[in-house]
Amino acid sequence: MMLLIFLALGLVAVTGTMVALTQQPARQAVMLSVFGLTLAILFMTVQAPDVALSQLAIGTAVVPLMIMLTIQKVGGPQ
Amino acid sequence: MTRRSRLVLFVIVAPVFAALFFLAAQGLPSFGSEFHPYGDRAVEMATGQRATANVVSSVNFDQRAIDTLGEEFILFGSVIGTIVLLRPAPEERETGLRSAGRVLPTTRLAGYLLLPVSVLVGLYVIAHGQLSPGGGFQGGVVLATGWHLLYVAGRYTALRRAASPTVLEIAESVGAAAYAAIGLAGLVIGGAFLVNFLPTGRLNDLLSGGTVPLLNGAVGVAVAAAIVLLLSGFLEQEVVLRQTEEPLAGSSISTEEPLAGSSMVADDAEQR
Amino acid sequence: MSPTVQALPPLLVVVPLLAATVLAASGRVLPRLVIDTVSMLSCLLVLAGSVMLLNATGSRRVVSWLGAYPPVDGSSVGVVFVVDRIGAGLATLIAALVTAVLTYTWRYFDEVESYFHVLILLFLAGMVGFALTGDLFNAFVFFELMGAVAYALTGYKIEEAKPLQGALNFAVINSLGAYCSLLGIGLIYGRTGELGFAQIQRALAGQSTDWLVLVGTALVFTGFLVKGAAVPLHFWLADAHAVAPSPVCVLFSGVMVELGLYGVARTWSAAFSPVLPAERLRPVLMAAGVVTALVGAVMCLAQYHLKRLLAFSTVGHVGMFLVALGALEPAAIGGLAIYVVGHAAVKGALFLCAGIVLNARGSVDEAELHGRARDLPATRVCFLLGGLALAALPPFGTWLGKTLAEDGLSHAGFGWTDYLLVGVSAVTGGAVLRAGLRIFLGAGAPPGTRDGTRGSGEDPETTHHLGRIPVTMLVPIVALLAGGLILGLVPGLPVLAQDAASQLLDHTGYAAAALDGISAVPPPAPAASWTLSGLLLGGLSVLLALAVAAVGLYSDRLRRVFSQVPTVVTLPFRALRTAHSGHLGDYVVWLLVGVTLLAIGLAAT
Amino acid sequence: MITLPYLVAGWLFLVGCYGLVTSRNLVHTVACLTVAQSATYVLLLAVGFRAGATAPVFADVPVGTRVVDPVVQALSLTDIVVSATVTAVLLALTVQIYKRHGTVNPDELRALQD
Repeated sequence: MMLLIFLALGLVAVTGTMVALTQQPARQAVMLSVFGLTLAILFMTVQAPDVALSQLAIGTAVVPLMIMLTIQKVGGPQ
Repeated sequence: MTRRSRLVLFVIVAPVFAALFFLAAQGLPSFGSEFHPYGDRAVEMATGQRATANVVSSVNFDQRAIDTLGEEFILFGSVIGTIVLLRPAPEERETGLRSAGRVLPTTRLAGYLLLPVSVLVGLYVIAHGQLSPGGGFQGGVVLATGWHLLYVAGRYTALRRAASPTVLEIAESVGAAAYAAIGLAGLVIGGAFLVNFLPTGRLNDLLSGGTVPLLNGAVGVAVAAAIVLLLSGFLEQEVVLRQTEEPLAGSSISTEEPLAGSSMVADDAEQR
Repeated sequence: MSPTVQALPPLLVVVPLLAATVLAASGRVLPRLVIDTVSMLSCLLVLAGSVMLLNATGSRRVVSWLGAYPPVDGSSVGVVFVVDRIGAGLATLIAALVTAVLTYTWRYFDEVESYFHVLILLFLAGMVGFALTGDLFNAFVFFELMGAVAYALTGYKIEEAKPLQGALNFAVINSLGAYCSLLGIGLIYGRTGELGFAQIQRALAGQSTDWLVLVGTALVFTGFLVKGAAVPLHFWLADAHAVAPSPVCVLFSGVMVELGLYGVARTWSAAFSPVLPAERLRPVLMAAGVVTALVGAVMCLAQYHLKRLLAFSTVGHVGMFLVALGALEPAAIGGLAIYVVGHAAVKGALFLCAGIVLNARGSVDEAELHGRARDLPATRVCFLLGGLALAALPPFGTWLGKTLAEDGLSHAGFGWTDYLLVGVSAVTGGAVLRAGLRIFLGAGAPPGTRDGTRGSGEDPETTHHLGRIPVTMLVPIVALLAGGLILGLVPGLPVLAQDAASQLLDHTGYAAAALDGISAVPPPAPAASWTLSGLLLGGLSVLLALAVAAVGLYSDRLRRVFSQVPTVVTLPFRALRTAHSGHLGDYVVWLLVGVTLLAIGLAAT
Repeated sequence: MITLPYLVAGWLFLVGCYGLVTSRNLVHTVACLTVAQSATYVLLLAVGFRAGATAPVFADVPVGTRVVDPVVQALSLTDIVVSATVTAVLLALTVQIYKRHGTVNPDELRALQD
C-alpha cells in the first residue's frame, strides 16, 4: 500500500513540475488534466475517495475545459 | 524587475523557503501516524449519534456545515463575479449563434446516449452522499458535465433554449438559499444555526443522516447550476460574442470621452 | 447568556447571504428601488445586530457553537463563533461602512442590474464572518469568500484596462497568500490535531517553540499580512485600490485591510501565543510596521493619481497600525482600535470624494484637474477636512486613536515611535492636502508631466457626468466625517477600547469562554485618556502636513535643488518606484521573500 | 520517520511559484496557481493519513474499523471547490485583459507601472 502511495506521490511531483514548465498553454492544459488525474490517483491511495471524485470532476474536467475555452479566446499558442 | 533579476531573486529565496519547509516537516508526526484527535472524535460522532456512514459527509454537512455554507457562497459569489466580468462590453455585440460546426452523427449519438446516463449517475451520487463517497458537490459536477454533452452533440442552441442563464441563476440562488434556509430552520427548531434537527435514522439507511441528505441536495442543485453557468460563460465568449472591431488594445486607455450610457444598451443581451 | 444573543453571530452572516440570493434570483425583474431597499434593509439588520452584540459583550464573550456541538471535556467536533468587544466592534464598523457605501451607490452603477448589490452583500457576510469566527479553517473560508468577491468588485469596470490588471494582481497574490495560510493550517493541524483557536491554544500549551510552529505560524500570518498589506506583501493594494470603484475602495481601505491585521492579532492571541511569546512576535511586527509606514509615506508623496495616492496613504497607515499592534500591549492596541475606526471613517470619506470628482470631471489626475473642481464646494470642504483629519487633527478619532497608541507605545518603552507616527501622519495627510488644494482651489502650479503616476483616462462610474451632485452621494461623506469627529469626543471611549484590547490579548479567558463556558472578567484597565502632549503632537502633525502640502505645491525651486542631489541618495527612492512594477511575477517573488523573512524573523528573535 | 509526502507538498508549492514567476502567458499563470494550490490538498491529506487504515466510510466496514482522518478530507473538498471558483474568476479576468490590452503576456502589461 505504502509503495503505491509513494509511486503516486512521485507521479504527482513529476506531472506538477511539468505543468509549471510547459509554457505553451494548450499543451499545458492537457498536462494539467494529467496532473489532475495523478492527484486523483494519489487521493485514492491515501483512502480519500470523496476527494478523489471531486478532483476527478474538477481537476481533470472542469478546470482544464475552462482553460481550453480561454485559450481559444485569447489566441492559443503565442 | 527584469526577467533576469526576478529569476535571480527567486533562485535565492526559493531554497530558503524549501529549507524552512523541510525543517517544519520534520516536526510533523511521521506519515501515517495514529495521532488524529479531531478525526477520531468526528468518526465517533458520525457513526454514533449522527448515523452518517460517510464520515466526510458528516463533517462537511453536519459537524462543520458552516464551512460548506461558506464554500457554497464562494461558489455563488464567483459565478456572479464571472458573469459580471464576462458581460459584453459596450462595443461588443452578439452576432447570433455560430453553428458549432459539423458534428459527426456518432458523436451526436454518443452525446444523446450519455446525457441520461450522466444525469442518473449525478442524481445517484447526490442522493447517496451520506452513505458512500460522493454527495452534492461531486454529483452536481457530474450533472453539469452531462448537460454539456448537449453541446458536444452540437445542440448548443437547444441547450441555451432549455436553460437560459436566467433560469440557471435562479436555480443556483435557490440551491444556495436552501442551504442557508435549512440552517435557519435548525436555529428555529433545534436552537442553533445549522443544527441537524431531523431524526438521524439508522446507519446505512438511505434516509439516514438527518439534514445531511437535504443539504446535499441543496448543494447539488447549486453546484450543477453554477458549473453550467461558469462553463457557458466561457463558451459564450467563444460561440456568441464577437467584437465589432478587434483588437481593442489600448483603445480604452486613451479614452478621453467617457462611454456614457452606452454600457446600458449592450448590457447583457443574453437575457432576451 | 440568552439564546437570542447566542443566535446573533450566525445571523449576522446569514442575513446578507440570503438577501444576496434573493437579489440574484429576482434582480432581473425587480425595479432598482426594490433592489436598493432590500440590500439596505439587510445591511441595517446586520448593523443593528452588531450593535446588540457590542452591547452584549461587555467583560464577557458571546460564544455560539454552530450546529449545537457544545464542547465535552474541552473538545468539540463543531465550529464556534467567539465574539468579544473587538470582534463585535469590527462587525459594527463593517456594517456601518457598507451602509455608507449603499447610500452612496443608491443611484450609481445603473448597469449590470443587481449584481453589484449581490457582490457587496456577500462581501459584507464574508468580512463579518471573518471577524466573528473562532476556528482556523472557518476563518480561511470567510477569508476566501471576501477574496473571491473582492476580485470581481475590483475588475467591475471591464471597459477599462487598469481595473482588470489590478484585479488580476490582487486575485493571484491574495490567493497565493491564502494558500500559504492553508499550508500553515495543515502544519498546525498536523501538530495539534485541532482547528478551533481555543483548542489549538490548549494543545500547544507546554510545547516547545520548534521550526514547525515557527514556519506554521509564519505561513498562516502571511495570508493575513497579504490582505493587511505589510511590505513586501503590499504591492497588490495600490494596484487594486487605484482602480476599483470608489465606493468599493471605502471597504477595501477602511476595513478589509485592517481585517488582515485583526487576523494576525486574533490567531496569535487565541491560538498561537503559548508557543509564540510576545517577545518573538513584537520585533517582527514592529520592523514590518516601520518599513511599511515609510514605504507608504514615500510612495504616497510621489502619486498624482488621486486614488493611488489614497491607496499608498493606506499603506502608510497600515504600517503605523502594525507598529501599534506590535506593542502587544492593551494601551497601544486600545488606541489602535480607535485609530482604525477613525481612519476608516476619514479614508472612506476621502475615497467617496474622489469618486465624486471622478464622476463630475471624468478624471482623478491631480495635474489634469488643477483648479477644475472649484465649483464643488461641499466636496471641497469635505476633502480638505478629511486631509486634515488624516494628519490627526484634534479632536478627530484619528487623532485620539493615534495619541492613545503613542502613549501606550511610550509606556511600553517604544518612545521613538512618536516620531514615526507623527511623521507618517503628516506626510500622508500632507499629500492629500496638496492634492486637495490643487484640485479644489487651483493652488500651486500643475505638477510636471514627468513624475508620478497619472490618473487620466479613467471612466466615470455613473452613466452620465454628474451635473449636480446628488444628495445621496454627499450624505454618507458628511456622515463619515461627522462619525470620525464624534469618535474623538465620546467620553470614556479610551477606557472602553483599552478594556476591549485586554480582552483580545487575554488568551486563557478566550479558551475558557469557548471551551468551558466560563466567562472570566479580566481586571479593569487603568484609566486611559489623552494628554496635553498628545494634543500638541496632534497639532504638530497637522502643521507638518500643511508644510508638506505647501512644499508639494510650490516646490519647483526645491526640485531644482534636489536634482543636484547625488544619485546615491535618490537611488533608493527610484528603486522603490520601480519595484511597484505592476508585474505579477515580481509580486510573487516578493511574497516568497515576505514569507521567508517572516519565518526567519520569528526564529531569530 | 517518513516525511516525504509533506515535502512533495512543499515542492508543488514552489514549482507553482516558479511557474508564476517565469510565466509568459496569463493562462499559464492561472494553471500554475492551481499547481501551487494542489500543495495544500496534498499536505492536508498526508497529515490526515493513518497507515493501513481504510477510507472513513462505514458502508462496507463495521463501525470501529481504523479509518484515516475524515476532517482533512472535508477540508480538502472545500479547498477544491475554492480552487475551481478562483480559477474561473481569474480566467474571466484573463479573457477581458486580452480584449483590453491585446496581450496576455505579463511582461507586456504596463498599465499599472509606477
